Amino acid sequence: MSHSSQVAHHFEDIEQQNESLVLGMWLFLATEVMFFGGLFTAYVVYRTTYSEVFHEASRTLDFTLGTVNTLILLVSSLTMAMGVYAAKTGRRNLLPLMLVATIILGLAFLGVKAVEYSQKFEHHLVPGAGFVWPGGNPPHAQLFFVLYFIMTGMHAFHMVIGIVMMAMLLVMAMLGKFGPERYMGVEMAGLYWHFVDIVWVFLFPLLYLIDRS
Amino acid sequence: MQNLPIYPEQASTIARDFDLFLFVLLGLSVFFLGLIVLLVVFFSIRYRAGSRVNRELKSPDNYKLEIFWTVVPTLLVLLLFGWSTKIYFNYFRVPENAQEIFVTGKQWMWKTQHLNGRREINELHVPVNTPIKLTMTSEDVIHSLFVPEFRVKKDVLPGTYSTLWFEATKTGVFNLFCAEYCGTEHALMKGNVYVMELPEYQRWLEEGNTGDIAMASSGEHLFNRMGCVVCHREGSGARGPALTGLFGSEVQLTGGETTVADEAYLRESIMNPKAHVVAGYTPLMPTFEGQLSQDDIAQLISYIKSLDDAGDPGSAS
Amino acid sequence: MHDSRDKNDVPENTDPKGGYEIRDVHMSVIVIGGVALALVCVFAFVLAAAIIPVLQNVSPDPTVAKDGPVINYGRLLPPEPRLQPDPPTTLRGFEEAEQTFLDTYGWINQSEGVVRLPIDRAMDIVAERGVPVWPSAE
Amino acid sequence: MSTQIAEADALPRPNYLNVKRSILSWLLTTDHKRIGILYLISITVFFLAGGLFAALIRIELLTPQADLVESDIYNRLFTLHGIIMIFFFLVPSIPAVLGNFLLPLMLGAKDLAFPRLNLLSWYLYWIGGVFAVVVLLQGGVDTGWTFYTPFSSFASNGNVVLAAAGGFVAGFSSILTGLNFIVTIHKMRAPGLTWFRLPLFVWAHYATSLIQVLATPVLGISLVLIMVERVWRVGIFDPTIGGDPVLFQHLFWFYSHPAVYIMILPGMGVVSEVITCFSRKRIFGYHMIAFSSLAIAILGFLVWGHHMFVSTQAMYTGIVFSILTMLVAIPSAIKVFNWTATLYKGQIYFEAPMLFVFGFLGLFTIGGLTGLFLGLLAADIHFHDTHFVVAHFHYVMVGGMVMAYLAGLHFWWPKMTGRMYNRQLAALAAILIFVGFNMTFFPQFILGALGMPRRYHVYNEEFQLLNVMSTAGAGVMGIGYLLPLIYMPLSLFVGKRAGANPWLAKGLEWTVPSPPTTYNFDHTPVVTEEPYAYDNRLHAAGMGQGE
Ligand code: HEA
Ligand code: HEA
Ligand code: HEC
Ligand code: CUA
Ligand SMILES: [Cu+2]
Repeated sequence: MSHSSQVAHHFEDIEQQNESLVLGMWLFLATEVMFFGGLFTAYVVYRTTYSEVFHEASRTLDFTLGTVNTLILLVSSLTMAMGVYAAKTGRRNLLPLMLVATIILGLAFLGVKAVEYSQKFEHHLVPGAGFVWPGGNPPHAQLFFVLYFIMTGMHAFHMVIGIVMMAMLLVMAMLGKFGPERYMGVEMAGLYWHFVDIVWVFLFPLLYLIDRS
Repeated sequence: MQNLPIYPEQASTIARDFDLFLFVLLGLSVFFLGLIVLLVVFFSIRYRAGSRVNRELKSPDNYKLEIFWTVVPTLLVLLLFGWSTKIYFNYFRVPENAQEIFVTGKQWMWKTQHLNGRREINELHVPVNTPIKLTMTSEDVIHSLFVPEFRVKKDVLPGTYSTLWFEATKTGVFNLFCAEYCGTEHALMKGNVYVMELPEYQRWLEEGNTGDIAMASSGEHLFNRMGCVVCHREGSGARGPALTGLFGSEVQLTGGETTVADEAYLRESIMNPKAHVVAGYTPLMPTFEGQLSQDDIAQLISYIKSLDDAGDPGSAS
Repeated sequence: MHDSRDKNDVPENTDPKGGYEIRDVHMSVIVIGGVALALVCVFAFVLAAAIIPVLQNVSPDPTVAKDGPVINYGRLLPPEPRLQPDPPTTLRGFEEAEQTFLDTYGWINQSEGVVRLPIDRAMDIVAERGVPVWPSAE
Repeated sequence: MSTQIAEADALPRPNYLNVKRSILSWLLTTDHKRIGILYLISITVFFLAGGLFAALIRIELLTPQADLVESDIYNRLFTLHGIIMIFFFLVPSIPAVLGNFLLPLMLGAKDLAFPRLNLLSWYLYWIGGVFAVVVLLQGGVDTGWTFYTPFSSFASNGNVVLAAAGGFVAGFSSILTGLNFIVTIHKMRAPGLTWFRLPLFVWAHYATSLIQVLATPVLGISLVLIMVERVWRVGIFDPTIGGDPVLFQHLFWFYSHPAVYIMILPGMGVVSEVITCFSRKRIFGYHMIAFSSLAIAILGFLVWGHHMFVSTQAMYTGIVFSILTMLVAIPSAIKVFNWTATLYKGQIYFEAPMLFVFGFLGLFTIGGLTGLFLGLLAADIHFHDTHFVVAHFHYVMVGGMVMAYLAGLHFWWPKMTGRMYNRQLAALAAILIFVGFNMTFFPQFILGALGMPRRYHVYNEEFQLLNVMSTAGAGVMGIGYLLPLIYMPLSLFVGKRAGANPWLAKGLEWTVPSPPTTYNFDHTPVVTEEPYAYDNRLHAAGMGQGE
């Protein structure tokens, strides 16, 4: 059988290679789920023990910015999916466009996050010495913000990695590297991006929507 | 060679049930271990390479046997689980009439305090045949109170009261260890449990508790509430002289004469501070006449008397 | 492109075209395994819940001392000076209380109208009016 | 005709060892066999370091008072001994050395699914290793391998952050190896090699990789939280400001119990291969052993609470964890029974690998049964944090896993190097290690029963005699471990040529020359027969002779 240049030496054919890459990516996402799982466990434990303080603390988060960010990510998943479709069907001009859109949306998300973080600094809500909390038992409130910063920070870090990947794919797309016979790079990036989006879909309600009564 | 101890003494109610359970568990384990070892040795000798024995195999697999040696161990371990949980139940639940003793673990010492206020370090005196409930917490890291002869152990966490109970069935001195690693001197954080007959224990308990401990402690309460501590705090910068070791000592007054700080002097200093102004101090102290009853003053005085040089008020002198 | 062959319907011993084995374990085996595992967990939780009442009436029901946060409310405590569970926090609380006692107004004894003044204010008053009990500052 | 083959055979055919000899070709190799050898060298280095610390611990414990080292040094000794032995020796040992080397060969594949990822795993392992060495030079870490808070977060003056970072990076090496294996087993099996024709070594590694992929990230996040807590002290685990130290214990043990099954399952895989080959008999109950591996892996995730029976756990929680711990023991019991039944009516050869497996059967059974003791609530209250636990986990880890690792090493050494080692010395090593081991750790069961707590460098008088016996045993065992370090490297120069199948074993890895060529198979093999298709009636002439 022809050993086309796309297939690595130790694979028999392209199906085997593609299926291996996809399975590999899903397994990697499983490790990410367990990694964030540890954080969600800590969040659940402390929210149940200090629920009323967590309610108060959650109300200080900027609901509108959070919603905007959720929309940004949902749209970026759409552009990402379009990108993968473009790569698979060989639309050489649509792919870079979609990649650029995804990068811009990603940067927008990080921008909004930066704004939210700066607000926290102004309101002295950043855990550590400078933490000021008007309401009841400040240490428990600080715990909410510790979890807030670690979880959104870890998510943002994964966002940065995603954007870097998109940039590399963009360069390769501009050089016409992707097409129907070679699209796995884009598909894998797509899987990763959708995962990062889903993590935010869990983070947003847990952190922002505790008690919007 | 001194007799090689294999097993710690049985000195608590739970120890007896525990030892019986462990004996049976050990028996079962030796049986299974023996079974495996015997079979392996027997098979490997009988069927060693080249030995002329019948090696005809009816069928490679034998599902009946496999189901047998899945079901039997499962039932066995669940029975063991049931029995062990019954003992765990008694370990976990504290009898109603248990006598409470407070324990605080601190990096590398155990501090215990009986309900009448008597405190000990690295020692625990308890009456025999009486359920004792230890209410324990830690001042810093996680420790774990372990008395091998009682077969009891419980972690001691900062910020949490964890409870452990036992009923000693034998008088004597037993080991008290810290089991959870807690730092450099983890191996030295140990002491002894002294189990005594009830009357002897009562005597021990009372002996350390002189009458005025109760008076001194309420005195201290007043000392704080009335604000004396604000000016008579230890350390530099306090507006008034430190009162530690004052009682019975020579006091230098302004104007050169000295007097002995006896009870009358203390009473005078509280009611009419201007009468004897201590040398080197501005007469800032306000009079507390009309604010303190005679009892209050008596308690304050017994508290000031208790501030002996050790600076640890009320410790068992 | 590959015909979408059902993974497991390839006959047992032919040499699959692709040069690697594509037959996976039948779904039924995985489902049975998953169900068995779920049953084991349910069994464990049910047995645990069942065994507690059984043991409860075997031996009298002394209080189940629950480990919990360090709360002294409603406890029979030894007299002061008591073992302190958390000395640094207690000291911080004590000094704050002491400072507020010294710097704020407050009732000492409302019925007799005795009030507490901040120490600096009290010193100014003493400087102005002197203290009635003390002989005048000659 | 035969002479040409002999001549051709005499010339060193190009194989994965001699195809390229430069250092760079080794350091940048993506050949799974070379990466296996790189791991073999790396973990031996760490085993010696860990063993050195163990030797120092045993010497210190000779006397009730502190003679060799002060308490602070001793605390760092057992912490580093634990961390190095677990994370840098035992977790990678069989998967990274034998697994990497043999999985593609056993599956009929040319390499693992992601060769470059495999090399990255080795480098991540070594970055973690460098962290460990830096921690060592900076004065070590004194929290115990369990890193319990709040001691590790504010009271320890050891290099906790560095050690945690080292563990974090090394963890990814384990995750990526697991990921590589799962994809390879799913997607790269030779034609005809259906799941129930896979060697049980592969089943064991599949189960192990599942745990590596799902459990290790949780260790990652716990170490990250420890680092955050230690640097900024924001109260995640600090009770004085609202945190809960027991939460760390839950996160840590959620990884660390599955981790102990990461450590034992590959060993069980080796035992299945060795015991069938040297009793010339089909494995008894293939399906039951394969499913037991998966059952252990999955149930292993549900029992972590048995490490916290005496912490402030609710009664109900303790009971549930105790039941599940009992149930997790059953698959191991099934395996031991099946191995024993495999010996029935076989042709048993007492070669070195088989001797190590006999050692495994005895010692793992003792270790496992004492694990049952610890799983029973009543017993654990007394035994927790005493030398009884130390004895338990050394019996299963050293008595079980290291014996299995040595069995595997002695079984596949001819395949990896094309050379036969001195079989008498190997037998002596097996016996020495077995005797030394029992002398070292059996007294610790009694010490534990007597109530000697763990991590004590100063102990009561009455414990001394048993400790002296234990230290004596450690000496014998140490010599036993040093023997393979001599005769195995020696065999590379003086050992007889091993030929393709010195043990006349079944399995695709024995159908290729030893040492194999870089791409393993000239043409993809087709598998038609069941695994372990030995005929127990025939005498395996020439067993172990090589060419
Ligand atoms: C390779 C590693 C390994 C393995 C395989 C095991 C296997 C088991 N372990 Fe162990 N364990 C450790 C490594 C391991 N452990 C470590 C490192 C620690 C301490 C960590 C620390 O605190 O530092 C520990 C601690 C530990 C504890 C906590 C003790 C404490 O700190 O208080 C417990 C409690 O349940 C436990 C239980 C078990 C059980 C039930 C098994 C079972 O899987 C064993 C099953 C095997 C058998 C049962 C034997 C074979 C069966 C037969 C011969 C048939 C007859 C059997 C029956 C009737 C069932 N282990
Ligand atoms: C896989 C894991 C593994 C392995 C292989 C071992 C191997 C050994 N272990 Fe270890 N051990 C642990 C895992 C392991 N251990 C863990 C997890 C702990 C708990 C840590 C904690 O509490 O935090 C522990 C703790 C522990 C203790 C308890 C310490 C305490 O609680 O106070 C003891 C005591 O005897 C001990 C002894 C030994 C011995 C004698 C060996 C022997 O098998 C070692 C034999 C090897 C050698 C003797 C090497 C021979 C070579 C040399 C010495 C040559 C010189 C070296 C160079 C040239 C570099 N170990
Ligand atoms: C506003 C500050 C202040 C307060 C409040 C105060 N003191 Fe004083 N105290 C002093 C000063 C200044 C002196 C030393 C000058 C003197 O003897 O009048 C003193 C002296 C004393 C002495 C004599 C010390 C010696 O060495 O001879 C005693 C006893 C004493 N105070 C007890 C008390 C008691 C009891 C209270 C509370 C009921 C109290 N003080 C409250 C400032 C204070
Ligand atoms: Cu306290 Cu160890
Ligand atoms: Cu465990």
